[in-house]
Amino acid sequence: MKHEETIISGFGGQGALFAGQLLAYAGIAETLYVTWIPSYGPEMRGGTANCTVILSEEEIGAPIIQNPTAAIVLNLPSMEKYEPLVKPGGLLIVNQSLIPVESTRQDIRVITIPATDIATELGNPRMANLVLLGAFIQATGLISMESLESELGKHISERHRKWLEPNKEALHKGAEFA
Amino acid sequence: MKHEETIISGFGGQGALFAGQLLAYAGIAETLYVTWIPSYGPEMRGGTANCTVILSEEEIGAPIIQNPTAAIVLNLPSMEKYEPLVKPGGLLIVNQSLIPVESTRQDIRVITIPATDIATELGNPRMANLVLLGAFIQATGLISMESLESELGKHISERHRKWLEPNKEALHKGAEFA
Amino acid sequence: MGRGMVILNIDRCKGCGLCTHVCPVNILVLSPDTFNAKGYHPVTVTDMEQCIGCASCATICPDVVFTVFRRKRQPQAAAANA
Amino acid sequence: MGRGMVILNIDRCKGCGLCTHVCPVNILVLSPDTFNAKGYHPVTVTDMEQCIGCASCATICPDVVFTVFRRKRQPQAAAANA
Amino acid sequence: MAKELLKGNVAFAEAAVRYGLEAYFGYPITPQSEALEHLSGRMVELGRVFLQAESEVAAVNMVYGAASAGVRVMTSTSGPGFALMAEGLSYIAGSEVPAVFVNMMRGGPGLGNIQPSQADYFFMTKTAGHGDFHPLVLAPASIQELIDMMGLAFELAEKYRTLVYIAGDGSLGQMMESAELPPMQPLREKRPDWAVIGCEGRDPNIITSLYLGAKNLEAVNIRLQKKLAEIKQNETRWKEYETEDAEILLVAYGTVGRICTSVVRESRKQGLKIGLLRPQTLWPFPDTRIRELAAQVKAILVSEMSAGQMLEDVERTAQGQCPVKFYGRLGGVVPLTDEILSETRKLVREVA
Amino acid sequence: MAKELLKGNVAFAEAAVRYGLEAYFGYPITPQSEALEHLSGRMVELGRVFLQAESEVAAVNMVYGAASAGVRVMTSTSGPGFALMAEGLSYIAGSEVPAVFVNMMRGGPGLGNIQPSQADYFFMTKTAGHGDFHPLVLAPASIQELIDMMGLAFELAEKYRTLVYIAGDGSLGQMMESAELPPMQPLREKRPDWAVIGCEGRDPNIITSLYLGAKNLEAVNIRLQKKLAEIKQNETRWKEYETEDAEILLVAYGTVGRICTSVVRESRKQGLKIGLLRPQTLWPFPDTRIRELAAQVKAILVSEMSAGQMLEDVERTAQGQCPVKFYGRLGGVVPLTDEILSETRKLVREVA
Amino acid sequence: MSIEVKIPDEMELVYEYPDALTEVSSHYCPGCTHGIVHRLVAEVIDELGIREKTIGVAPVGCAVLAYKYIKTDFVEAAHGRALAMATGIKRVNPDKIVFTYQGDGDLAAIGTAETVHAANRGELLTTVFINNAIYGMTGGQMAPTTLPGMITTSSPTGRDVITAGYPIKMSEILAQTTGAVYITRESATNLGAIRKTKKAIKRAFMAQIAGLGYACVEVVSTCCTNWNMDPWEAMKWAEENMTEYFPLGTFKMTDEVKALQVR
Amino acid sequence: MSIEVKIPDEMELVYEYPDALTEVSSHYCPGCTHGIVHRLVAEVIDELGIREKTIGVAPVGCAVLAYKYIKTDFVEAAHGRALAMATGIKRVNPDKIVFTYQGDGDLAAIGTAETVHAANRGELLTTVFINNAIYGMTGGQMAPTTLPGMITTSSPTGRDVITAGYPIKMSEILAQTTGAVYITRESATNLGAIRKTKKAIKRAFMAQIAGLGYACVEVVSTCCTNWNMDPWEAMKWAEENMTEYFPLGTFKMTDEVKALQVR
Ligand SMILES: Cc1ncc(C[n+]2csc(CCOP(=O)(O)OP(=O)(O)O)c2C)c(N)n1
Ligand SMILES: Cc1ncc(C[n+]2csc(CCOP(=O)(O)OP(=O)(O)O)c2C)c(N)n1
Ligand code: SF4
Ligand code: SF4
Ligand code: SF4
Ligand code: SF4
Ligand code: SF4
Ligand code: SF4
Ligand SMILES: [Mg+2]
Ligand SMILES: [Mg+2]
Repeated sequence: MKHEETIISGFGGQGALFAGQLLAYAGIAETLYVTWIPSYGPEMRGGTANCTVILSEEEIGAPIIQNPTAAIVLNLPSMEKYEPLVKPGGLLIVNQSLIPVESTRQDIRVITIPATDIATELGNPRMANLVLLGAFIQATGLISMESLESELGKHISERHRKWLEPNKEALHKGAEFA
Repeated sequence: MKHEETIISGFGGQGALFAGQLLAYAGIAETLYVTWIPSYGPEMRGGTANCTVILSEEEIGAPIIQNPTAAIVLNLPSMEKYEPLVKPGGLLIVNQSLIPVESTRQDIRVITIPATDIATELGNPRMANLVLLGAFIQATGLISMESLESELGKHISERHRKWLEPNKEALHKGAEFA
Repeated sequence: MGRGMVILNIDRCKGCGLCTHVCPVNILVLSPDTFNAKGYHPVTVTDMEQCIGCASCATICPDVVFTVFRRKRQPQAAAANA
Repeated sequence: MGRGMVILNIDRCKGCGLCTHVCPVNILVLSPDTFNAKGYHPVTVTDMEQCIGCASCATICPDVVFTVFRRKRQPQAAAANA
Repeated sequence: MAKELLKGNVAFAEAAVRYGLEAYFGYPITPQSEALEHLSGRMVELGRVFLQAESEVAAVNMVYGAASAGVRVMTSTSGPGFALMAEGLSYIAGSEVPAVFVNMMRGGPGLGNIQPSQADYFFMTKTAGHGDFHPLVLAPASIQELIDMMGLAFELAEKYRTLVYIAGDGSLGQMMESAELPPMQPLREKRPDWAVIGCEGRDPNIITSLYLGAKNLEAVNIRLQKKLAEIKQNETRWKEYETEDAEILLVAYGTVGRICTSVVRESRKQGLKIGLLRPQTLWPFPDTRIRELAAQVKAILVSEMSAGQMLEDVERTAQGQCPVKFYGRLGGVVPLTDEILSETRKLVREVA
Repeated sequence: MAKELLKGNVAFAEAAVRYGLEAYFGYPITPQSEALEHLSGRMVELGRVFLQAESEVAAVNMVYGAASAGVRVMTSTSGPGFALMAEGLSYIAGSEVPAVFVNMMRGGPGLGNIQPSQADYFFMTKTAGHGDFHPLVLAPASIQELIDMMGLAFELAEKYRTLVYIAGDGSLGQMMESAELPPMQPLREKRPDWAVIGCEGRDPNIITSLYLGAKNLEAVNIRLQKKLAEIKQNETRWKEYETEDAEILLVAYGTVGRICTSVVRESRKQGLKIGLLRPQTLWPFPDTRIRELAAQVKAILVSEMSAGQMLEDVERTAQGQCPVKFYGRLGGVVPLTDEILSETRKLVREVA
Repeated sequence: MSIEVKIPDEMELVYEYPDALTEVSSHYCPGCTHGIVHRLVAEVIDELGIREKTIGVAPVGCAVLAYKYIKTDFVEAAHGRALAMATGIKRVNPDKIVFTYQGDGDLAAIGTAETVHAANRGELLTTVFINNAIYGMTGGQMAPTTLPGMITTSSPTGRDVITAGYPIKMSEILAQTTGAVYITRESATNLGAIRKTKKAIKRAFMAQIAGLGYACVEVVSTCCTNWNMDPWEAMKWAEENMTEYFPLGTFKMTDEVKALQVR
Repeated sequence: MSIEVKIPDEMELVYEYPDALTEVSSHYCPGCTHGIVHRLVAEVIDELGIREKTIGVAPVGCAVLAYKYIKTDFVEAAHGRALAMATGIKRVNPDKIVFTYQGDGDLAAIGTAETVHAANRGELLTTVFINNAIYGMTGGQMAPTTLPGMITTSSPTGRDVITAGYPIKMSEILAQTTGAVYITRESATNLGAIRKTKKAIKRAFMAQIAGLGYACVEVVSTCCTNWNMDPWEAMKWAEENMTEYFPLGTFKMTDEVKALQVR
């Protein structure tokens, strides 16, 4: 049974929330049950933003979890917070460009990607979120790249539509690391 | 044991509430427990005013009662309402001047006084309340005439002080009927 | 029959006396001895003949006691007004 | 040493840029490459010598980043002012 | 002091003055306006603070301000006005400043009427507006008790830095009774350490109910709950009448409570073993004692001027040990001794 | 309609639109403002009434006005705003006009914070402000249920001419979930007979909550209580999960209720006989069913994001048949599956 | 109401009981100006022929039972919230006429925010505002409009403006709101003033009908009972004292309102 | 704050960090005028030497945490009730200086009644009123002062005055209250305006200290975040658009206030 509880976390502006939503949209497209819940409120002003996304073949109980089955960390504070929390056997995807430390966990799979660097190369460091997301779906097989691309097309804002193709490329680049 | 539950009732302006307060003050002077509770609110605008006064040697429970041990009625509607409610063995004091009917109760003591006429003779029809109150204390022996007179002296308003002596006379005139 | 007349809905009257102060011909007084159904000394008209139908009483009466009539104007006067 | 000088409490700066618009001698810029502890590109002084100590920067800065000094007036000028 | 004939509303207002009330903010509403009227004269006369606010919303927030400044402060109102205070009450609860509120309950819901009622029981005991909190609720049954509880209210409010309510009703406010007022007490000389009175010689004091971050606010709430537990431990109060051998227990508070003393007296005359427990604190509720008595008696009869609110607390504490019945009057009707008595007799027959 | 990814606040707002909402009056407050924002666009687009009021006090009274005119109307808010509505809610209750209120609860008391909470349970279920009344309170646990309950809320409000509340919390408002919106429904064509819309061709209609004289108001209250009894009879709703053979019963609603479905799932995996009853109506409360289950199970664990409010209702209904324990988080903290699970295990050991 | 009197043919009716008033005798004290203003409102409703499409909003105050007397659809609002409730009603009944009838405690104390904002939004509503300088219904406490020095049950030594604050001038304040189109202060203390008040109320209703904006007619009134005066004495007192602090006059009238033909 | 820089002898200090400000860095967005006005309040408190006898009242709004920044005793009021709370504080601390710091939603929407009545009573209080035409804290909804046509999260197609009502002019309204002695509208959108604002705030505090009455300084401000503008752009926009609808100037100043010597 497919069931993945993922936390995506980074600085505000790094697109953690959007990556989570995209994952959620794609989950729905593949008829999974989906929940997405952000941290909200004053802590957001503090600078970090994170969301929890659950995709499952069965109805979802708790939408807030302590120990994710996967975590995508975009910056150092997120790494420090979530690396220890990933469930044994789980997955950790690390934005190497901004995270100068390495995971010491032996009981989980760790994928390290210079995502911000790759994104910068593709034209915009803000696409690091998608690089990491690409790796995530490749590694988990939770949903297909096609769903993700198609939802990206639907939900990208007008302002950012020019970035659609580079965004897709970011997904693919990331997938190569998984 | 002294315990008397009295309802005093009349038109607004006939002084039912004041008579009740005076009784209550005198009760306290004689170290009885005392409660005085008026009808209040919109029904007062309707024209009738009544109060329930309880004087007792023991602590008073319910301050509101259905069946008084005594009723002093100043006008016809009050007569109609309270005559049937007086407890068997109780006392009913009727302002004959304004109440053209007679009580049919055999199981209570009824004192009928042309109180408004007497008061008018004494100079002010508004003293009917005291005429009736005089009869009441005489009939019940609940408190002494002295206490009543002395409290009257204390609680009569400045505006009405000139009526103090006639008021006292009203009490005595009433007492003669009991 | 004077220039005007009023009909009183006596039972509405609360005896406030306002009308008695504004009647220009002073024909409204509170009746000192009678009570109406509400228990007030109601207004009464002392001399209806003098009423000019000015409706001052009706204008100030808070309890809408008055209905007021006035002698019709002469037709020519009405025409002149038109 | 110019007519004025400022001291910056860099870590308070949020890089809003307001001061850069009001400095009459245009010596304030946001540093494009560096981040302060809060993660902002903080203000920096390009040429302190030109500072006239006008305190415009301090007047507009919402985060009280500036302390401002100005060359003391000549005593005689002060006297003239008194 | 000797006994005087005192009207409820005047009695509690004057008692407050004598117990050292330093500031009153209020808005007129029947059936408690005589309290505000009394204080409008007395407080000014004594050089203390009286202000008629523009609304109950303003009044509660003025009370909040004065309480933050550490003075003995109160307001009084009735149902609709009390409802308007809900937000302010929650702020006061959250910032732990002491303040006293008198609610002379009247018939509801809505504008209802101005007759006596106990229908704000839930509203007063279960919560101080939004959020987790229980005010301490005192329920006087006589004017003497109303007077005495006024002093107790200030004492407890300040001891625990908490909200204290006095739950009266229209009849308690409007009736007169023989009672004794306390002697005039001196005002406190010093404001408490936490009060906002200017920070001369110390760090600034801050009064707030804002705690960003769930963990921070949870910590505050845990502290509040501890305080409430302590209050429950120490301050639960009630009176019992003829409960030793009672087979039927009446539970009633305030005006209905005193009416039930008559019921007990009457029924004992008739040889019925009826007892009464009259809660004097509605929160904390005398849980433990009622649970004990529920094990002893054959049935409990709760009577209220409401559709049955305290009833739920009795049901909860009786724990099914005996049947719990209810007799209530609504919308401003005060139950008579005879009504409750006949309900009691019915119950006696049922459980016989 | 297919499933969409919907944010709670947007979902209930759009659902309301599709269920025929004719007017919305509200005031921004986190964590529900997205609902107001969504409606500010949608209602205007559809030519319906949207107005941002000057306060929650104004908003509730605008709702009261529009409800009196017989349209489908609602507002939404959170704790402090809800508290300010207390008086208006009582008027609406007393005059029996239908209206729907959504409260996305946040941490309190006072300003507290904006994190998810269930601490307004008492405030919402026990009373609509002052006076005797219980609003009908729906408690959705998912965004789909939130959507569906929006329609139910209007239906029940109009059927019984009563106040209906939806008790959500910040996380339900802020989360997104896959859910299906209803198709757009046509607006009602006719206003109800009792509505104030001008008295053409009939005697004037009057909407009031004022009833002078205790007996009159008592009669009204008796009618209200009958209506509430009928609602209790017909509209009590809950969901059960694995209760047939349960030895420990969890009772939780809303967000905590859905978390407890995970607890049940986990504990069943571990071979523990745990069941869950999730009330979908908080008032009326599923008394009877809980009483039955209390006879069956060895213990009950109530979990809330509060200091234990629904707990009292469970205690009351369990009637001492089994121990009732509590696990709660306060001030905006959402309990995790594991926490509740470990509490449950503890209880399993205790009653073994 | 049936009166059995033969009216001579040469007589014409100049004043009769308004259609829009029920026959219920009011609960107001003898001589209370509420009665006068109720009558004016009813007359205006009759003259404009809008009784069947008008909805009244009663306040909490002595006029709480206005719905018993004025024969239109009516609601009874919470204390001070009449204009919020009226806003709700009007917004969903844009083709109906909605008016509030409020006292000074209701409109100018507890209801200040609702009043100012309804006016400022320019709600299409008409307000009749009875300023009797007192809380009549609750037994004569100080109102926001109580005059300096005036004795009330909550200012027993006379309103001391230093501690109790100053009487509030609502018309002056409302005139500063953008959405108000007609703000006037009239009085009910003499015949001429009463006639003017009626005209103002009519204009205020017409402004609503014409869709121009918010209109409020403040009526300087009396409360003989709580002022402890005979009704006539109260009127004289009001004229001499109230209108000094509360000058009569129109504080705001847009050109469109001015252009309305009010007979 | 310790800065280790050697200052040449010939230099004198012309601006330094105010004593009355704590060293906590604010939560305000970069370029938010709240920061500027906080600083002005602190400077005024320092210059008047009243820090230890001043009590601040924070609103609910972006300035909710004002107590973290201004180093006086402070309370955090319920939304809109700052002036009621301040009244309670001042009445029992008549010898202390009490001020409120409020946003436009707080002061001019939900708090309208408390604002108008505190002013009208003439409470000895000082208000600093940040008019940024938006609900900043809650995410940019329409405020009572949002300009016509302005897009906000609750007026997505621009404020339509016909349905949403008109922006409210609080200073004009407060100027009509009897108890107010100084009502002025300043701005924080350019250097000169900021300096004038400081002077106005100082005068407003001095009016309180002198026991003259209520004073309110409205400050036309920006909310770059919710206006979706760069801070400087926001200032220019405010200057061009806000001050047209909200003209700067003093709406009420009694002679006593005018006579105060404000340096
Ligand atoms: C919330 C609330 N507070 C207080 C009251 C009590 N109350 C009823 S009417 C009134 C004042 C009435 O004065 P006003 O509005 O001037 O009307 P008037 O009676 O003078 O015509 C008050 C304070 C109430 N019913 N509701
Ligand atoms: C009773 C209540 N209603 C609503 C809110 C939500 N709320 C918090 S701040 C705010 C508005 C803030 O706007 P403003 O006063 O203009 O201050 P700004 O943030 O723009 O400085 C609102 C509506 C609340 N906390 N309490
Ligand atoms: S109509 Fe005129 S003259 Fe006739 S009674 Fe009335 S006031 Fe007097
Ligand atoms: S004005 Fe009307 S109520 Fe008053 S006395 Fe004249 S008729 Fe009677
Ligand atoms: S003091 Fe004047 S010249 Fe110097 S940096 Fe600041 S603004 Fe520029
Ligand atoms: S104004 Fe202040 S915060 Fe903004 S850039 Fe300049 S120094 Fe930094
Ligand atoms: S109390 Fe005053 S306002 Fe009320 S009805 Fe009597 S006179 Fe009129
Ligand atoms: S949201 Fe607006 S008002 Fe609030 S801190 Fe940011 S810029 Fe300032
Ligand atoms: Mg009045
Ligand atoms: Mg703002």
